[in-house]
Amino acid sequence: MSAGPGRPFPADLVDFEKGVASRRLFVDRDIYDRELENIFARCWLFVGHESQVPNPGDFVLSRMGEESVILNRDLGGKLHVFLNTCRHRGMRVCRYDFGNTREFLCPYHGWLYGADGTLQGVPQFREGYHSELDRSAWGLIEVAKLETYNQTVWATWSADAPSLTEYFGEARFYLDNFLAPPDGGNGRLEVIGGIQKWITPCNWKFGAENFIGDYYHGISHESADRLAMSPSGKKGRHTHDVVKARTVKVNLSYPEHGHGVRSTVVVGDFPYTSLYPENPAVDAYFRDAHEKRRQRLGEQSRIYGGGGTLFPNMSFSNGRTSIAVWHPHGPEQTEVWRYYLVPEDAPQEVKDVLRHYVIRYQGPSGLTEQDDLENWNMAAAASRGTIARRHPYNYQMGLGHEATTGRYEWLARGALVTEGISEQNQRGFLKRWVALMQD
Amino acid sequence: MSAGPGRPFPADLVDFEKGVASRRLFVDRDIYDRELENIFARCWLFVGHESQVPNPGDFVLSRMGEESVILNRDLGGKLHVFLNTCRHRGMRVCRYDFGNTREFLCPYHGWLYGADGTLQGVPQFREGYHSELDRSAWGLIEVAKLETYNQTVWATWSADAPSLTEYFGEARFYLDNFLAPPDGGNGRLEVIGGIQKWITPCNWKFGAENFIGDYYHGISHESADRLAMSPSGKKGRHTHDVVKARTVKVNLSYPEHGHGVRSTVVVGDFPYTSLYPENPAVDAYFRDAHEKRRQRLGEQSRIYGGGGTLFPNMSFSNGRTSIAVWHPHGPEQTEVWRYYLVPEDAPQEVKDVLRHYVIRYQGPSGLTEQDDLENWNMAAAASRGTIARRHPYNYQMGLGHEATTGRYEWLARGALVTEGISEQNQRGFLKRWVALMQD
Amino acid sequence: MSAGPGRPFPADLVDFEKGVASRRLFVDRDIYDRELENIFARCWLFVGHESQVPNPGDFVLSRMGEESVILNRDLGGKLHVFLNTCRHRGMRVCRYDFGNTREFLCPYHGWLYGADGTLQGVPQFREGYHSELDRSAWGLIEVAKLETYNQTVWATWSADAPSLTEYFGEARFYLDNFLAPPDGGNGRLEVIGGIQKWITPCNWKFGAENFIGDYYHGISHESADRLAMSPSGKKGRHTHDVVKARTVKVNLSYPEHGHGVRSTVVVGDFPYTSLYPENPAVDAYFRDAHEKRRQRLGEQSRIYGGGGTLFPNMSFSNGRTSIAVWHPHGPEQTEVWRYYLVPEDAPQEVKDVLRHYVIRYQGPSGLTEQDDLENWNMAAAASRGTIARRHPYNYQMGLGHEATTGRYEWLARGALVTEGISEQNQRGFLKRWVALMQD
Amino acid sequence: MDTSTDIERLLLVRRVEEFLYREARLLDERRFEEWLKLLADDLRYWMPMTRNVRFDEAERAETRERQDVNWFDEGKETLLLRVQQIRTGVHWAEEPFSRTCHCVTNVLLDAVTPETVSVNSRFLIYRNRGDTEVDLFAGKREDVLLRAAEGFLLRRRKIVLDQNVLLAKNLTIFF
Amino acid sequence: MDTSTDIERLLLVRRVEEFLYREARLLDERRFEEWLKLLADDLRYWMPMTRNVRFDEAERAETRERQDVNWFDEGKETLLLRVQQIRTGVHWAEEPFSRTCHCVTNVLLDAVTPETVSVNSRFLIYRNRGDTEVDLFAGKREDVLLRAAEGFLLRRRKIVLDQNVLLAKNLTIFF
Amino acid sequence: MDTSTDIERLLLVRRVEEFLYREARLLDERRFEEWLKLLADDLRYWMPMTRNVRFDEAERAETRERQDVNWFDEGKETLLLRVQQIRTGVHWAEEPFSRTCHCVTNVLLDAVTPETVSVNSRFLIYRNRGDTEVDLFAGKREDVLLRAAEGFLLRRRKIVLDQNVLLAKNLTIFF
Ligand code: FES
Ligand code: FES
Ligand code: FES
Ligand SMILES: [Fe+3]
Ligand SMILES: [Fe+3]
Ligand SMILES: [Fe+3]
Repeated sequence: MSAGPGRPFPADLVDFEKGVASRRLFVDRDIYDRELENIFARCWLFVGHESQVPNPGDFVLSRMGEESVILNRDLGGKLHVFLNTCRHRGMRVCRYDFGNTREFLCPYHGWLYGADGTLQGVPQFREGYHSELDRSAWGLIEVAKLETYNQTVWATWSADAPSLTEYFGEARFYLDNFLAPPDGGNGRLEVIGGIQKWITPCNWKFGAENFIGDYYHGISHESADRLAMSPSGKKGRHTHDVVKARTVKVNLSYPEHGHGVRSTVVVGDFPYTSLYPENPAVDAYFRDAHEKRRQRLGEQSRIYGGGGTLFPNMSFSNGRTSIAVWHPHGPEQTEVWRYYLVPEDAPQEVKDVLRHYVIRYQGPSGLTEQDDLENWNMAAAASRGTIARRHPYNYQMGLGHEATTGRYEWLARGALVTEGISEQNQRGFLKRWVALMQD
Repeated sequence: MSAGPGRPFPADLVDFEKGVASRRLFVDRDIYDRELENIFARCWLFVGHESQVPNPGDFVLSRMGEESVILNRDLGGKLHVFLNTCRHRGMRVCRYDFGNTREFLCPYHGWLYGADGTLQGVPQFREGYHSELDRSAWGLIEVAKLETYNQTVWATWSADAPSLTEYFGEARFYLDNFLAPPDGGNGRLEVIGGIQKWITPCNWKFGAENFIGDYYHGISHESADRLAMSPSGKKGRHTHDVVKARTVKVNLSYPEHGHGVRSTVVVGDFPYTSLYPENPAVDAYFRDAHEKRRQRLGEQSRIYGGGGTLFPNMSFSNGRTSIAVWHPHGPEQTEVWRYYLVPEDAPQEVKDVLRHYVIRYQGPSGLTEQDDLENWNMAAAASRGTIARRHPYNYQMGLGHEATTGRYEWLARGALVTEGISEQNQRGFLKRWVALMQD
Repeated sequence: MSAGPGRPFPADLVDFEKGVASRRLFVDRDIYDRELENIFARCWLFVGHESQVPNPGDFVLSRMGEESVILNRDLGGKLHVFLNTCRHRGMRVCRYDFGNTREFLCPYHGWLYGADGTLQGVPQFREGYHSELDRSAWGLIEVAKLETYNQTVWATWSADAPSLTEYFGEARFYLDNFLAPPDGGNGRLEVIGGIQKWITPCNWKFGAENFIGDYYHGISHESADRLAMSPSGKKGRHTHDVVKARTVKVNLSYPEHGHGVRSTVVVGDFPYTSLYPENPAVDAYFRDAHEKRRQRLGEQSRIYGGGGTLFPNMSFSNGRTSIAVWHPHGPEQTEVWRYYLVPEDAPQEVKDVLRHYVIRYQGPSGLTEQDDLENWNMAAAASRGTIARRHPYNYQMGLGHEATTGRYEWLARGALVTEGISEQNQRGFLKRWVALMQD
Repeated sequence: MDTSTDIERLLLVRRVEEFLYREARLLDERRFEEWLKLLADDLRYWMPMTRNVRFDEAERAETRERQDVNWFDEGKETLLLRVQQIRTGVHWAEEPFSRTCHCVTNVLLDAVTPETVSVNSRFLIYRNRGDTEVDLFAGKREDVLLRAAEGFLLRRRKIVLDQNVLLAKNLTIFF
Repeated sequence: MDTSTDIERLLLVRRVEEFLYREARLLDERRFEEWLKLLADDLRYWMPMTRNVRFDEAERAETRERQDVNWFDEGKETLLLRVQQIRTGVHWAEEPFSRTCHCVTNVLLDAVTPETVSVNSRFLIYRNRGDTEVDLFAGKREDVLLRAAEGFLLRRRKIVLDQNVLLAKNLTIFF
Repeated sequence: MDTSTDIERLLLVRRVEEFLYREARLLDERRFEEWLKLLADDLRYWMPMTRNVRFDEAERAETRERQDVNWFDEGKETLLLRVQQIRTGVHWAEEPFSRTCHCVTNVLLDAVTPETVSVNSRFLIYRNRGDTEVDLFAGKREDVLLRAAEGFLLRRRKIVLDQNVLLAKNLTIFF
């Protein structure tokens, strides 16, 4: 029963009433091919951060779906995202990971594109083309829409896509939270040099679902939890360091959009907890930020840590400020790109501390993500088989227990909300996934 | 013309009248996918030997079709075969090749299964699942049926499968013969530690067909035959050492079941032939066994050596007591698992001699199987092409010369039988194969 | 929308009016599979050169489509091309790259084929086959037709194929030119020992199209052009060394056949240009050849250099006398075989000079082809994606400016012709490609 | 002839080789605690990421130590954590554990001072895990060895892994 | 300084290296009969299989010599058979023959006695065959060399191949 | 003991190793102009192709120097062109440039004369390029080093690459 592009979509892949989903979602080539068309060629996708291309002519490679794209700033300073391919015979026009350039020269036959994507020169234009080639129609393939949001850059191949803020919906509140510096002010984040890129053998949705709200995979990180690796140097991960106040975990799902967020909310009093007692400068920075944030955000400053996935494949972790993009790379392979961010105007010492912690925490060399990657890989592999595919995955945790109002009015606006532990967000993700795939 | 699962099966792939079969059987992805469903998800498959898991809690990994399964003994001593995948999100629950365990803990989210496959613990059962998860419905996926036969363990995913002895049919006589110790008594065989596992680039049916009765591929082993490698140290392989009496080769096919057996039968007098003159203890063991066997089995002790394939993919070689399982691993790849067995109560010297000979004889380091593997590989590769696929394989040897009664009544019960050299057994194998594939 | 064998062929893949062609032609598995059937199993294919198998019993491996074939001379001296597979169970019967043999013994079961392909011996013919096997029907699979043309050897799987000269059509004029020695006489070329074989990650049509008339990819070789690598040791490639006379580039397309040729024609006076001033013996050879050629060919000696592609996958470069065969190896992979030829009766010094130049010029170690290979690879890879596939390649150069008569009557007989730079030949190639694929 | 300094040098080279080979062996034999003892307390262990840049911008290819994101950029304390993690038995990425084969080649001495020896070498590390997982890591190491009473101690290691997109799912082994 | 024992050691290390490198070269150049001459008559040649086990059960990973099934577990007489088989010209798995490249690295001496030298090393063996067949074998060797009149003889070789499921169709080459 | 010739030999071996390792390093660090200085003016640089032949026809496997088509069959002047080409910045096959790791192992001396030293070795070269391109080249080298005033110079290099069909799209690197 094929589910490839252009064929009717099997109705029984996900059963929201029973809370189960077919393993085929994670291993099937036809479904994957359909995702490339119905999801990655339509949705808004995260492509980068303005701090990567501060100056006119700056460019950096990124990806959309399986394809290489160029994120750059033209000579007038305008941002663009182009498919990295020549219109003539398809050659990859940009082969460097980053740099600054006024133009993209195709090395195959020499078509020359400006930084704004226009086709500026074609060898033999007069002699060979008799000046008949319509150069205006053969510029670089540009995304249908590009928008930035607080320095993050997003693009879509769909001219019918809603505006980016519409696309975010109310989940935007949590993106704002993520993109704000520790003091809750208007400062910016910046990407630290170097994007971690690696290939991991599992379907892209493992990462997307995991970050959307898998608060219940503690056993995955049992080994990290036994170490003294947290910023404070105490037992376990940073999650062990957090506020002594009573907190509650909150899951927020936006099934219309597919986004999902997990967050920790402080219930009672909310004093600063020193994570860096041995490093006074850093400690002072965070203490100060903590105070300012409380003052600025008031009750809303109760949100603490967390993260989520913006549909389909951009996951963010706050606290440890990083973004993971789960680029599809075949039904059983993902190319992960992980960006690390720090507050632009924090002192160098603070940046160092953040950088050092997060790179030993996440990524393929990180003490926690290593075990996630292993679990996703082996789960994917063990789901491929003839018999395995007959048995769906179980998404029943908290099924039917979703609420529509949270502890605070501002907390769960527009969302389904479950306090504590639930698979609500994964179900919400799949809701949107099915809606798009059925199209 | 696709032949994948769920589509009508091409009628012309095998022509039993002409004795030809399409090369597509050995290279085509669609046919292969259909085999996984119609054959490997339905037939009884060999999964191991009780001597591998003697004690409660013992487990060993095995395979069924392309999938990893766990063969284990629960705490009450009962044997089980489980698909090696968690019911929650599919994680491989057992990642060690063998061992002893009371339980299988899934490292992704911590679902805990007992050695009997029951789901015993689920983190967040109360908080997350509101105690609503029906744990009794989400245990490990167990085979539909499991049976043992003289210590060998078999399983099937089909609840409609006949009993194992029905499945064997009259071929059982030869399995009995294989599983009996040299003295023909009730002693057991045991698997020597370590299963040879290797990946070889050819369709799984090459091995299955070869062992079912390819008595005519002597040229494959021409190089081994020129060596002095037999147990007696004389020229050639063990096949050169055997009884001086007049013998006749017999091929037995059970097309209803797909099994096939090849055997050597002694026609005249049948004295003991000393293979180990330089090793008195070993020699004495076999001399004694020889006598006991004659007394016990009488006329039926005339069967000597041989082997066969029990449909679909378990091949056994007696004399050199080993079992090969041809696990499908893609249309052009097989993962071979080879088990070596010795009589449980033989003296250590005898076990040593048997072990030493068989591992230099079979397997990827064995002096004979190396050349088989090469031939299968290159035959498969040269059958893949556009033109090659238009020309069927030839299975005509002895076509129309099958008899239904053998030299002795007990020898060919329920079988087609051909003395000497024939492709009868391969045709019988394909008969069953077509019947299952047409379903 | 599948385009595999046996399905209707999508009408919109190539639009000759607009001069565009879908990227799917270069990345799509279904289209590729159809090519194997509709093109490689039907067209005349280049398989080698008589100088590779001068004596009875000589053989050399070659390829047709994805398959290994044997080009050999039987004991009577007759040329044959056989599929390299045994009729019994498909084993590759010839596993050496070249040699001399009276027979091909299959190492699996010992079927023995003569050098003329007849099945001469079958083990167990009497005992196993009861002498019933029709050996005359089970010889090696031979091509439907084999023809030689001035020492080059061609074969086809199609019994309906026209004669080879019909197949060449008027493009034969340029093949004659290519196969003639420098003096334009009747001397022969010979293949220098060793065929370069390598695997490169792009569709086979990249090479075929490039050599058919890509006169406009100078930027690809910008780096070579900056070196002093030409035979004369002056700046650039040999193309910089050529005659000082006024020349004009000519493109010739034979859309009925798919062939295409590019050539340089001298317009005015045509004196010898010394390329080897420092090597008097070589210089003398070429000076002499130049004069003889002028005398022999008269006006037609104006053709100078060039090359082309004979549909589908044989490309020749004259001047630097080599043949490339673009063997398909999957939709995104090609196995290139490159033959280097020299005039058989040239002095050794001349052969050395030619050999030395051409192997540092072409092939994977050659200073120019390295950059071609890179461009084809990256162009292919950047054409695979979901969005990329929506944007066709541009073939508009010179569209509508093809003439049917050339500067000289003999030059463009039966051809479309464009002087200077054009993509006419690539369009002609695709014309034939579409015609065959639609069948 | 006066070869005594040459011989001194030879002996030093061999001592360095033995240090590196023994270290590799400890890693391959999973004797991680003994390996930790070969590390100086102030060790810097750094593996930059490498990016694709123009022929004349090679110096921009590598991410910078202590400034950019790197694959590794740490000290002994973090390596200790990594060892401890493996020893928990619940570090799933290493359960079952990787089979590693550290091949060290092309050992060259750079600066030799009374306190330290700088060493340049190449490595090929083959990793095999589970049924059929294979990774091949190749690259260069630039080490600084401290001459301590108990023998050499590793004070600094820069590892240049010759990959752009990392072709392994994780980096749970030591380099 | 008193470096004479150090120098003795150096010379011994190099003699061992030369033995191993020459041996590798004989194998790569298919001079198998000369290779056999480097083997002591009582040679044990053993390659266990390796299994996936828990972090703390590494000693159970390998199959046991002379007890379990192993990839190789034999003496010189069987190696002689293997060589003879290759020389028949009808050993199809080696027709056409494999191109091998035996890289031996990390040579370390273990026990040195008046009669024997124990050696630990790493190997990477690249095999290429036919058109495009490639295998990469990586692992460790533990050798015991016998000091004989004619030079070293190989008395014992344990080969640990770092694979669980063997990723090659056969093992027709020597390690 | 009389080890002085042995020591001479040891020193020579190390000098040869250092030459080869330094050469490899220059290549890996893309210091091609310095590398060219290590080449004698009359250098022969030859990489034959290898064909599949019968067990007893090994000598026909390789294409012949200066007669047949080879992968490389050239002198210093062509290597100079190759370096110049890379330095143009428009040699697309090397834009972005390859990351190479030249591992040289099994260094053995053959003929040693007052003028030259003949050396046999093995190599494994890992190449990584672009995002995910990987090639592994393995084989043997037979070098002749010229003893010049400034140290060794490479006078002759035969490279046997253990591949039949070349498994790389190009050979833009040095061996
Ligand atoms: S592919 Fe870019 S100019 Fe031709
Ligand atoms: S996958 Fe096993 S508990 Fe979640
Ligand atoms: S495959 Fe050739 S004889 Fe059987
Ligand atoms: Fe996690
Ligand atoms: Fe056999
Ligand atoms: Fe070109």
